[in-house]
Amino acid sequence: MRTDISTSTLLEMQRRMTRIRRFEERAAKMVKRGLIPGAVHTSIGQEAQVVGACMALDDDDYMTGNHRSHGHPIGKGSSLGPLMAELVGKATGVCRGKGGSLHLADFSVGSLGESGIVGSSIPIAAGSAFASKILGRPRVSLAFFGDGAANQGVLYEAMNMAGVWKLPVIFLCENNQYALSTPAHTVTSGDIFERAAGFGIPGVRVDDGQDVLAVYDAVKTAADRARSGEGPSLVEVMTYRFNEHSEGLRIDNYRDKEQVGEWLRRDPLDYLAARLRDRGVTDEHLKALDAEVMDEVDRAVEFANESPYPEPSVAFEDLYTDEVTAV
Amino acid sequence: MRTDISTSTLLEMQRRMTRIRRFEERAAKMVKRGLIPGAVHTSIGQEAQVVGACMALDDDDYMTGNHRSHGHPIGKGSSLGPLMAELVGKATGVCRGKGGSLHLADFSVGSLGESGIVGSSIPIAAGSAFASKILGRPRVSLAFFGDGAANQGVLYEAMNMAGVWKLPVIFLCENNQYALSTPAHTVTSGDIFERAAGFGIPGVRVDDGQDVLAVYDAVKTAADRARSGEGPSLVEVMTYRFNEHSEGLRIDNYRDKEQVGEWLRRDPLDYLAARLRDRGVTDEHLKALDAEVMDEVDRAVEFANESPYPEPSVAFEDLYTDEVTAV
Amino acid sequence: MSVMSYLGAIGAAQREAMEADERVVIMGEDVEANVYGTTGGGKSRSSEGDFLQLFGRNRIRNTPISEEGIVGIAAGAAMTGLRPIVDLSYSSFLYMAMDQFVNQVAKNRYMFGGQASMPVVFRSAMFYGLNTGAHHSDRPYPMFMNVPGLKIIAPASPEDAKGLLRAAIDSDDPVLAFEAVKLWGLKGEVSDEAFRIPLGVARTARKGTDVTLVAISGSVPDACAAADRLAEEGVSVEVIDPRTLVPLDTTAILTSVAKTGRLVVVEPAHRTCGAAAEISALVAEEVFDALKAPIVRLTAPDMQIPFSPSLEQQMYPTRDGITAALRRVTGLKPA
Amino acid sequence: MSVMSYLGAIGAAQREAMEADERVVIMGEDVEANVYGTTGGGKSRSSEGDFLQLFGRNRIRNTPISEEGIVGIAAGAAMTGLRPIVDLSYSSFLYMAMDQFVNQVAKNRYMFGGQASMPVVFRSAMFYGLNTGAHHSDRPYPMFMNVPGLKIIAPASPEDAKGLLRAAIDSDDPVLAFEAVKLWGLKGEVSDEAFRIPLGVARTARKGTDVTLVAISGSVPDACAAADRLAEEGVSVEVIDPRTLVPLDTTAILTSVAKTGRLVVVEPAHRTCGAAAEISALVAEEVFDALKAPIVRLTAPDMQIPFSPSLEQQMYPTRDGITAALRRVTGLKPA
Ligand SMILES: Cc1ncc(C[n+]2csc(CCOP(=O)(O)OP(=O)(O)O)c2C)c(N)n1
Ligand SMILES: Cc1ncc(C[n+]2csc(CCOP(=O)(O)OP(=O)(O)O)c2C)c(N)n1
Ligand SMILES: [Mg+2]
Ligand SMILES: [Mg+2]
Repeated sequence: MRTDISTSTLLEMQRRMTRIRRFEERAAKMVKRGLIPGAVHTSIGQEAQVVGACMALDDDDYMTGNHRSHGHPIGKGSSLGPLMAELVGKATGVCRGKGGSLHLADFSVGSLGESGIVGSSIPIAAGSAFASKILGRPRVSLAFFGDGAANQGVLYEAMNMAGVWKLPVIFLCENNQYALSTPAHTVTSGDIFERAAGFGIPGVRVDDGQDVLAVYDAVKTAADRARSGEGPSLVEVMTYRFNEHSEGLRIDNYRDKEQVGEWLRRDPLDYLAARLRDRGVTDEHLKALDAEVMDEVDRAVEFANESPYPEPSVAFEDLYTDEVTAV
Repeated sequence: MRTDISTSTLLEMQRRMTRIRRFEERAAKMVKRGLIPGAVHTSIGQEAQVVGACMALDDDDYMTGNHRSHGHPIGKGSSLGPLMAELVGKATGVCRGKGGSLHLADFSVGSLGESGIVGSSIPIAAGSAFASKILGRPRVSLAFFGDGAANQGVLYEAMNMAGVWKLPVIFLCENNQYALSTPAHTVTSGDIFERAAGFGIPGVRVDDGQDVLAVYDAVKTAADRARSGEGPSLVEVMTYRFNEHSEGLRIDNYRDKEQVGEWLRRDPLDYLAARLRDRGVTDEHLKALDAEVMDEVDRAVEFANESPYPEPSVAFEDLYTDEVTAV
Repeated sequence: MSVMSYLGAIGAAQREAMEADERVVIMGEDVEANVYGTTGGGKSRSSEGDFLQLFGRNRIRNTPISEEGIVGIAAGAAMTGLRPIVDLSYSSFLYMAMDQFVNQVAKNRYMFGGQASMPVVFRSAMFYGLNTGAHHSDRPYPMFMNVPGLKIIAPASPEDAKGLLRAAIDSDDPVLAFEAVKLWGLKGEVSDEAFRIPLGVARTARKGTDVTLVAISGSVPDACAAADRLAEEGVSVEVIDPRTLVPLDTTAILTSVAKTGRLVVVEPAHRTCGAAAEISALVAEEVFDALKAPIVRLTAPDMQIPFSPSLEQQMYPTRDGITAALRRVTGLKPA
Repeated sequence: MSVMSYLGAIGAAQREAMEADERVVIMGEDVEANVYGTTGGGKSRSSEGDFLQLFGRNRIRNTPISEEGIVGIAAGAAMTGLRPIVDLSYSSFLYMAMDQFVNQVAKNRYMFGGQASMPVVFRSAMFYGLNTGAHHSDRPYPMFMNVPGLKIIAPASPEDAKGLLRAAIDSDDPVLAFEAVKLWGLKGEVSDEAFRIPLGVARTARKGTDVTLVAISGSVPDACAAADRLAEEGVSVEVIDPRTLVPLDTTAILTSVAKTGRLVVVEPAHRTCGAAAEISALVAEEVFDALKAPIVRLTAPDMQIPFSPSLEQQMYPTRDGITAALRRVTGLKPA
């Protein structure tokens, strides 16, 4: 355990992981009750991987993500209200109700957008890093993507350009071992993190991705490297999603029960709670933290519920900056 | 020098390299005289790389290529007449005059088509290998592509699928160190052949790509591996093009004169000629071989010249098998 | 005859084709687990009719998420002996493979002077109207209509889904199949025989004399409903479902408009350069003299698709909109 | 005023924009060496006006051959402070980056509720008619017209090339610029000032009263020549060059057809779902009552492009073809 991380930072990590967990548990319930339309993919079980990465970034660093989308902006510090309002399609949503769960973006915390198209947002992160480099901005960018996305060619195009131009970008592969129903090892030749070497950039794997500090360390190393001008890194994190691919989707037999049970026992929130207790943080303290977050989620849901739906005309805004569009 | 290769095989290699050289020298002249329309990219200087690879394949093995297109089918055994007729756009061309230099294809020798789009034909080769595997056909497939194409994402998608499905395909990178005016090292992070490892497949580099036997050995190893069901390989061959990117294109200063001069002295035809002499082949024999090829090229040009242009209606054939197209 | 859902009809066509010809293989993301319901009996692998059990992993092949690679590999395989059916799931993912579609799949046979043929089918589904947001709601078939060398089917009934898909699989040319997800649940009578519906032949869904209503894919049920409504008002609407977009049955459309003198075209794609534009232009050129009224296009506006239900519902042509347009061109007062 | 080639005008616009705004950068394959002639004075790096010497490698950036990655990186950079001009050389290579164009470039601003803007220009050239074969002859602008969120320019004169490109670079929205290579050598008077031509405003190349001839990109010179020929025969042809395809100046087109009552549209793209189809449909819907004759489209056929000169020459609309169509719709006897 790294001793140079303050207890208050650890508590902030626990808080962010809890915010993701409680937000998504609530969202999952709302899907079941028909209150959230469209598809919802939760990061429950993967909070350490998300928060470890986000905490290793500065507040104004950039980030792009994917369909498993809520964790990323929450981990980066987004307010929950506009996120929840977005999920239910309200005018106060972070994207005015036009994005929905799969397309959250919160530029106020450097979140340049999640993507429903697997792999498609990876070069966007690299592009923001390119702009930072050219404009002399000390920002780092990070692209979150899954083990499935790791087989999209555009990742390698982006890794190559980032490598040769020494862009301050981190490619973060959230290896939860499945792409929908497909076990990663059945469609992936070789190890993902080892693909970095061929593109001249460091690649590491965090084998225990349920340990937020392990993820934090790996990403911090990559971020320091990027910020000091040495270029990109690939960080692969081994983790597991606790829920189905998306809420309500039922596919049998692709993950065996034992495996699921084993992973459910490796809860990232419990991991960090244990460490916090080692540092003398009391159970009451941890409970209070959880209660505060629960309260925050309640208020976010209230905010979402009380917000109006967007006016129909909003559908015809934002396509262009000058609103030239007819019809 | 491998002693298990017969002198007659070496002579066949020399013949094929000479066929490429003489065919393309003539084509280059015809471009200058306005007799061949469109762009023409020669493999002059790269004959060892092409022929070494083709000779390591069986006659009915498959192959795809790129804009630097004549060497591949010639190396695989195509007749020169229909190729030359294609270059000038005649009805007797191997593609009925509809392909031209960039899109030669000669299914009779396993040539599934060259591609004007950089990188685009790589998965086609992998697909033919997939068909061979499913149909239980003992054929191997080979994709030729350049150092420039090595930065197209689709290569890595194809390498991954070939790796995980153990497809009998060879990815052959013709690293002539430039993509048009762009030095490979300025746009390529890491070494190309080392990218294979991350995709779980063997990658080798042939450092002396002017030596046809070195290329032959590397590709033979890959072909044996593929044919025995062990899957794909990546072979990178270091070579150099003696002419400009395409005939008639003038761009100054991107290759320095000394470098060009050095490589011009490393002529693959001279290399193999020296070895043949070591084996007792006489200068007369070699001269006769060259004269025969020159004669073959003359006859190919004659065939092309004497052939008619396609009827205009031919433009409206071959789009679909059932010719449904109107207009 | 059996009653079958549209989705079931697709599964049935695939199964028939797989049984009839060993060269037919299915490849795509998550096809083994039958996630979308066209490669198995039920949702469970243990249910009867699971394709993986029936045909094995050589012929039912899960792919990585590598659309460009998959399409290219299918194309290469089609050129050399297989007859792949590629399940690309959402139509929104086709863009990933655009180079392969245009530069290899559509061009190879032509460029190579007929040396290659390309017997491959690419299935994808249009999930519009389901609050899936801009990344999962595309209806991109018009851009593929602009690519010579591809054939395109867009069936709108279970019977057509089965018959056209079988014909597509038989075709030695590449065929893109676009399915509107809102049709997946539609039930209808389907012949139990292994029938085919030839590509390029439209279906006249309603006979009529006053106005021609051409409807595409998911718009067909709304078009028929609107026609029924107008019938009650004494207006006779001829509803034509082209079913195949390339080749398009121009004769059926032109003959109908020559008779009715009026044309409304309805489709779920974006307006500019859509299929409706093509059909309108065709008519304005070929049977201009018969035209008695402006040609009306009902399409999605030139706008991306918003997520919120309160926004998305207005983005596609509706039954009411079609009815109003039919009234307008036939000179009826708005109801 | 100076006399400038079309290609020179593009170079001049790029140079002006680079000098005016540090955030403007040029990226693409072989842009450092000025292979295509828009990033330098002459073909030699030592000639005056070489962009690499003027602006340095940070702003003139050779890329690897990775179209999808390049477009995505440019998009990400545009969302976060740069204003990239991406040189994609041939229009045939755009397909490689289709996912980025449609799913990121066109959708991001909309999906994110206006949080992002996307000031980026993608230039590409249509090399048709030059015996470059099917892989290098595409004219794919119609498929991009079907993608809401992109703006599209297709200038047909040196003056328009300069003014529209400056406006495109100024635009906070993504703009695709399509250049017909056969126009590159065209010379014309171009103002020396840093002028802009607003997007969405058509140019009336010839005034006329008998028939409207809308011509796109490389078809404009042929259209003007045909109009001149008809003028000698006493027919007054109004030639409209939309210049911008999205947004399209519908007012200019509709007003003209309302006046002339006749429409011919000519463009080099494939027929089905092309820009000509869109313009025809627009007119058939909006000014139907003014129409006196069928609307005629002159386009490339729905066929890929063959290599042989003896085959390719017949694939695009010609001056004679335009003349004949104009005669036909105006009721003149064929000459
Ligand atoms: C280009 C593309 N192909 C396919 C899909 C359908 N799809 C959505 S999520 C998913 C699995 C993604 O797996 P992974 O990248 O590992 O992320 P995870 O869901 O495991 O977090 C698939 C196939 C898509 N959205 N985009
Ligand atoms: C997708 C695509 N992008 C760009 C081009 C233009 N182009 C043609 S050849 C070439 C260079 C290719 O370099 P390399 O792959 O190394 O092959 P080489 O010419 O050196 O043999 C380029 C950029 C193209 N034809 N296709
Ligand atoms: Mg995963
Ligand atoms: Mg090269």
